[in-house]
Amino acid sequence: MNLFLEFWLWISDPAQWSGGAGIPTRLGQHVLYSAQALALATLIGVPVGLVTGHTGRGGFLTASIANFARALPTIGVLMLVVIAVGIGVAPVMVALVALAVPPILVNTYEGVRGVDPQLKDAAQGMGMRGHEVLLKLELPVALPLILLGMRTAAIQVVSTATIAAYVGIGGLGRFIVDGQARREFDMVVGGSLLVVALAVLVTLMFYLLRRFLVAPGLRQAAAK
Amino acid sequence: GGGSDPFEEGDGDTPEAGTVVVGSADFPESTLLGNIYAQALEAKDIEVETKFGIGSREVYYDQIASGNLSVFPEYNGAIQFYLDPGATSGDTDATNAAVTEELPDGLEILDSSEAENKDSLSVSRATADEYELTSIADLEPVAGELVLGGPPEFETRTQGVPGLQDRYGLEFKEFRSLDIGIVWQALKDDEIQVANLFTTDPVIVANDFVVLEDTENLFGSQNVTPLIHSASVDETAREALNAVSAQLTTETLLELNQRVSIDQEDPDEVAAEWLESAGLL
Amino acid sequence: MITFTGITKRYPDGTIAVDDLDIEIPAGRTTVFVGPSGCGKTTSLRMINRMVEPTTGLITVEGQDIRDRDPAVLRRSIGYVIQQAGLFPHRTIVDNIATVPFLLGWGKPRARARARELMELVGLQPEQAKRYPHQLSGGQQQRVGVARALAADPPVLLMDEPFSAVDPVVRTSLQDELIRLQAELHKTIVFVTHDIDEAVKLGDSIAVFRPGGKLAQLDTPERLLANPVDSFVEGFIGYDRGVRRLSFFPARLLTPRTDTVVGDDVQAGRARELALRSGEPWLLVVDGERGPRGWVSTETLGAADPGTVVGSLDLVDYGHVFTVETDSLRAALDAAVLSPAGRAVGVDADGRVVGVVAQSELGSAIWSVGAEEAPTAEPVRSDG
Amino acid sequence: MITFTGITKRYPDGTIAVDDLDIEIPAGRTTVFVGPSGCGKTTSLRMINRMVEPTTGLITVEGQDIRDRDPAVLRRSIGYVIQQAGLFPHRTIVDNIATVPFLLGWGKPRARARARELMELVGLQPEQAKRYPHQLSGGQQQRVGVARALAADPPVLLMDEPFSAVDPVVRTSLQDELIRLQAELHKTIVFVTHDIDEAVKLGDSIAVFRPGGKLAQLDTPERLLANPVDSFVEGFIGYDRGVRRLSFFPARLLTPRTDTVVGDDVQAGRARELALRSGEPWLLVVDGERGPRGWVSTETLGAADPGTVVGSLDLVDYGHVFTVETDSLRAALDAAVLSPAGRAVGVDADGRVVGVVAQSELGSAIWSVGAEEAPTAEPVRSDG
Amino acid sequence: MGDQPLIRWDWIARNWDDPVGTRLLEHIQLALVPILIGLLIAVPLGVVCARWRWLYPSVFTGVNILYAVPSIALFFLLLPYTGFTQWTAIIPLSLYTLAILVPNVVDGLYQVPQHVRQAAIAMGFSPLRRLIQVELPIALPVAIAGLRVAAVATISMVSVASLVGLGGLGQLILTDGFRRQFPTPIIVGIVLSVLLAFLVDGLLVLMQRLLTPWTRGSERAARRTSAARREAGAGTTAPATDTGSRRAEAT
Ligand SMILES: Nc1ncnc2c1ncn2[C@@H]1O[C@H](COP(=O)(O)OP(=O)(O)OP(=O)(O)O)[C@@H](O)[C@H]1O
Ligand SMILES: Nc1ncnc2c1ncn2[C@@H]1O[C@H](COP(=O)(O)OP(=O)(O)OP(=O)(O)O)[C@@H](O)[C@H]1O
Ligand SMILES: [Mg+2]
Ligand SMILES: [Mg+2]
Repeated sequence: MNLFLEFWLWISDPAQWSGGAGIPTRLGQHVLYSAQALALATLIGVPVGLVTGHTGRGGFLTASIANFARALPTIGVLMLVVIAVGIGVAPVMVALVALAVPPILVNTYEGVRGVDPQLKDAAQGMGMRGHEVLLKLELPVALPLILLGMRTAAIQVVSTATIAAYVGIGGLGRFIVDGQARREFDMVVGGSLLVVALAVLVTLMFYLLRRFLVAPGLRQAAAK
Repeated sequence: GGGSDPFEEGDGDTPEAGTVVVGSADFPESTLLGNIYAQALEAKDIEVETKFGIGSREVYYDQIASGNLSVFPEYNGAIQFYLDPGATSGDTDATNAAVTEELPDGLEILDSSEAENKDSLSVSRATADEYELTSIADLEPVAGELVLGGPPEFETRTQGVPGLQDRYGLEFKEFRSLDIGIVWQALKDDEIQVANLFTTDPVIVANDFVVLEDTENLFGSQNVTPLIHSASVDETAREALNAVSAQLTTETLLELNQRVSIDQEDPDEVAAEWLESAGLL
Repeated sequence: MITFTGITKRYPDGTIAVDDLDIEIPAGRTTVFVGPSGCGKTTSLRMINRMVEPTTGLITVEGQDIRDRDPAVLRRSIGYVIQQAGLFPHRTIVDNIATVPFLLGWGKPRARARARELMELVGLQPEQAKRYPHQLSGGQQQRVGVARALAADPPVLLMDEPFSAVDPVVRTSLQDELIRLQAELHKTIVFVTHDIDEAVKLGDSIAVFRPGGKLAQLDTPERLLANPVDSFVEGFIGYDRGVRRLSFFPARLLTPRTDTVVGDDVQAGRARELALRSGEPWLLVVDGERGPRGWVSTETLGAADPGTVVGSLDLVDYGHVFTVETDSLRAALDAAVLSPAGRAVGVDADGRVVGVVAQSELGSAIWSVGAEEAPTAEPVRSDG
Repeated sequence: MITFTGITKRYPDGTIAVDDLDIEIPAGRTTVFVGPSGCGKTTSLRMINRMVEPTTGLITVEGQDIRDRDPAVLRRSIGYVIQQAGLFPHRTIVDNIATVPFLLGWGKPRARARARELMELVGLQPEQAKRYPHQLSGGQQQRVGVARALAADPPVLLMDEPFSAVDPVVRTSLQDELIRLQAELHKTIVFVTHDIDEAVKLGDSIAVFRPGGKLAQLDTPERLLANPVDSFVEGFIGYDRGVRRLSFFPARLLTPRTDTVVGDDVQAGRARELALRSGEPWLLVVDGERGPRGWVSTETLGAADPGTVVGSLDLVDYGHVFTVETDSLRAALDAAVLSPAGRAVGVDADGRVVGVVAQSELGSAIWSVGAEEAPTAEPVRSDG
Repeated sequence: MGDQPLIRWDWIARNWDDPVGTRLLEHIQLALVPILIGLLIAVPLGVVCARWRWLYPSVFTGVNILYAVPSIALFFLLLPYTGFTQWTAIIPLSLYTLAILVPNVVDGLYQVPQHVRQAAIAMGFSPLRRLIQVELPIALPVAIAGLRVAAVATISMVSVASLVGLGGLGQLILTDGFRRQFPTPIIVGIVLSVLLAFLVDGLLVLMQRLLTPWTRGSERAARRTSAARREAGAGTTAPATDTGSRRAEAT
């Protein structure tokens, strides 16, 4: 396919590398929206998942909320919020956070729930209090799964943030939407491949996060 | 609806004989016109199928050319520039002649209506007052401070940003691509100061926007005109469509748009009522 | 000392796990809870560190009602070891062991130094300190579990089937290690198992539970084997309890005969004389270092040329021996049963023959303990 | 009969799991492979049904080289039972058991009828037929595993530590069940375990493997206990082998004395006379049905009024008894060790006293077997 | 626009058949066909990956990169080739389901206990028979769990297809609602899409009940198994799926 040739011609055009419509600006916007959405979703999903997983209560509710959020059509949410509050970053955030919360929430919940009861027993038996069990045992042991959920969310967000272009926001989606409207397919291809590249980068970043945050004992045990 | 069989082949394959497929683009006026055409044809006992809401001209033009769509509400100037981006705009007849010239075999346009829905540059009342704007040319000294907004294609097509530069010497501070559904809102929120809006868009009246006069006739004629796949549309159908064009005026279009977009009446009912009142049912 | 007074535990689903239990668990000794599955051993154990709260009744540790103590603080003063060790997979061995010191706010260097000390105590290599639990074998993991429980030097240790997941060989070595540790540390240990052999081996006293969470018998292992209170306990202990009980009696009780032991340089004629005088049909032939060489029967001696030395005669293999000073009557009996001559050879720590235990002597020693109390509560270790 | 000739297995990573093995496994009998972990037991077993292919050497089943047979077909004629039972979680119990019949194309009704038959044979309830594996206990799952292996009535049964995952009580009952089944079915069973007790209990012959995949000894259990070929085997068998070996000798070998048994209505004076005549210090007092009541010593008799009946004297508890016809010498020894009088009470199947085995008599019987071959290869079952 | 009510019931009443009903039918078609196609590709692909494990990392990376391509872009890029047909939506959506389905099929197969596999071999199952009669049935709960996530995700993603004008409830949201600043059709679109997702999810749960009777009544036991954990949408041990449902690479 000449997809890559088109992409190469497009991306190597110096005009793409400057100005408000250039790649750096839009990439920056894309990363910014995605990071904000992921941070928000993490702030919602991780604490709720930790608490429900730790207490074992609210599991059904958690699953239902996650299921509901997952079933929401993203463009519907986006457009509804645009009508409600006007164009801007807010509708994009609402839509992306709704998209990102389910994997983070469910993985955190399941990660904490999945901690071997024997371990919790041992921790309590040694005199750890509830919050100590949560922070010193359950969180570190659940961390690989939490990171996995965050990575999933991040990739979905990066790929879906393109629809922000539909409501007049920047980001890499502009290349796709504008390119389509103007029949400039190199632009569509370019934008898409930049998104894919960003997703690969996100994967790498989470691989590194895993290396630095997850205790070696857990990583090696998992590799076995 | 557009519920075609998912296993149906797309290209070169015309729908079953006798059925006229009416399409429309994905903005309300187009859907309204699509409804009007469809109902007018149905009134003549013609088998009609509808495929409304198709995203862009690029998509539907190919579909008409291949015969998957038979009738489409179009604007003569728009077709002209689509077919020949470098064309110079003229009056209705000149435009239609040029279009007929350029259209490939198998495609033709029928009679144009008087109703026109042109591109425009519009500004808010406040901006107009602030810079004392009445025509596009007035923008020249201040364009560098203003953000222009419109659908993505406006940035690159002749009747868009390049044309504004050539004919009026306008250099805006920035162009913002916006979905056509929210250009007006961006203008209202002052996200942009100059907007590419359609002249029949009811939001102009509703928000007291000021349409700047196109003194250089950049946007040309934009008469509502049915674009058809010749082989799929027989004489009866052509007559029915021409009858619609004969009665359709800009005022009618404005009023009907108002009902659909502002009062949120259903396009098919609005279409039916108008056809009835025009004696076309 | 830990006391249970009228302790009953009824779980929310109505199960009565423990039923009106009264027990005194002496300080500094090992008390083992045994019983069939589901009889409430774990429940009883976990009530001591308030992992389970009793429905009714009073538990005291060192005279203090445990309900008056903050559970978390109480637990930090009680070591707890469970079956799969329950090691934290995300912490190194040394940090696993230092868990409670960390909780107590000891400061890292001191807590880790203590942890390394304990690694040595339980027989782990210092280079394993930085490993993670999954890098150790099951047996090593259990050692870490024990070390972790001991880290803050708690006076009380609760152990819930700690060795039941490892294979028999490793299990034996862990048991031996625990016996060694306890001889040094004198903790108040409560140990749960459903293996009566383990209970007998480790316990200073054994509490046998019956299904329904009632105490059937609480006694020293020796008395439990000698006098099970009823057929449930007897059945639970299993057959063989007679012979097993012999483990509690040292072979020292025996007086090995020396008059039936001859050097291998003695002449057959002379040996025959000795045999006749002793009235025994077999003589044990030993070498110059008094190491056993084999049995010679009076018949062989009779048939041989009186002038040959016994060492050159056809000797019957002496089977295996018992060490008089350290073995139990059980080992002596075993040695005798295996000996073709029907006599057991007793040796000293260096393998030199101390003497031979004749049939009648072994017999009376065994029968006499039938009625007796065991002189020691701990089984005599047998290396036979 | 299954034969291994010069069998060696080297895994791709270079591990030599089995090293030049020659074994003959007799048809219709149970052969047990024992040995420490990793010594190649499983590998050897799995070569029989071609789950592992030997690197060199020849294996025949019923005289036929197994390489000449289609593996899938061969396997359908060899039952296979493993530790986790390997039941199909998605099939009901009856369909699990009918697996091989289904594969053989028996048709559902016939295969299921056979499966139900087998459920009964291995002691499962008919109403469990429609259950799924997870609804059964571990022990029941093992029974299903055995039934499944037997379904197509294969002449050969391979069992790889089938009972090692269940608790000791269930395990005993599964072993007993297997002994019962084998007495009925006479399969060629190859059984892997690392528990020497299990091997002794189940095996007609035992193959002891040493690390490195070599055969150390192949013998009957009795001979293995009596004559381990070297210190490795001796160490593996463990201590106590002398006493354990007594399991192979029936208590019938003993001649219980009857002259020291008195009815409880006999007067003390008369009893004292009897005791003196027998030369024994203890008499056993029995009731009208010849049920044992307790021991009375010559001292007690001497101190008592000669006119009182012995039944009213202070009797010493008789401890536990052994059944002369069915128990082993081991049980008799155990009974004697536990008896305060140092004498064992022998009873018949109905619990009536047959006689008393005195010290000297028990002693000589035990010592005499030390040299002897066991009369039976199967241990005498003990219910003591 | 302005101060109209959020939901105009009269609009719903009048438009129930068309466009609402029509769009819903299109939506169902646009969602179900890709799910079915995805399943038809994922099962054999998963079986192959489970059998030749060295293939899996590259297949896994491949399906995940596809998943990262923005859906609108893929729709646009396909237009020149597939034209204005439902294939334009079906092909990308089918590809997306692979990212969820393949890992679940592979995990399900990985999860077949080694001893069960060994037992099957020992009883004389041929490889194909073992796959069909033993391994696939045991993998079913995990595979269905993946199918549930894939179905819900696909149903919600179909709406994007309307941005290209391919129909479905998204068209209701975009053309009837958004372009006219009219919330009612948007809300109707969202609600119907969510309801459809729940309905399909419910049907799949029901299907699992019927197809895997052995998992019934073992709720507690099943909780331990990753199958059930995944059913809740999350991963388990090392290479775990997650809601979305990507997994940790083996790397
Ligand atoms: N949390 C609980 N809720 C209800 N019943 C329980 C609970 N924990 C234990 N039980 C029941 O209480 C009884 C005693 O349980 P416990 O765990 O103390 O037995 P155990 O003697 O330790 O058995 P095992 O040898 O199998 O470990 C059992 O019948 C058990 O099923
Ligand atoms: N597939 C394999 N590849 C490489 N080495 C193997 C393989 N299977 C077994 N081994 C090695 O071969 C040796 C014998 O293994 P085997 O499983 O036969 O031992 P075993 O006697 O059954 O041990 P256990 O009692 O632990 O079951 C071991 O060292 C083992 O690690
Ligand atoms: Mg317990
Ligand atoms: Mg093995």
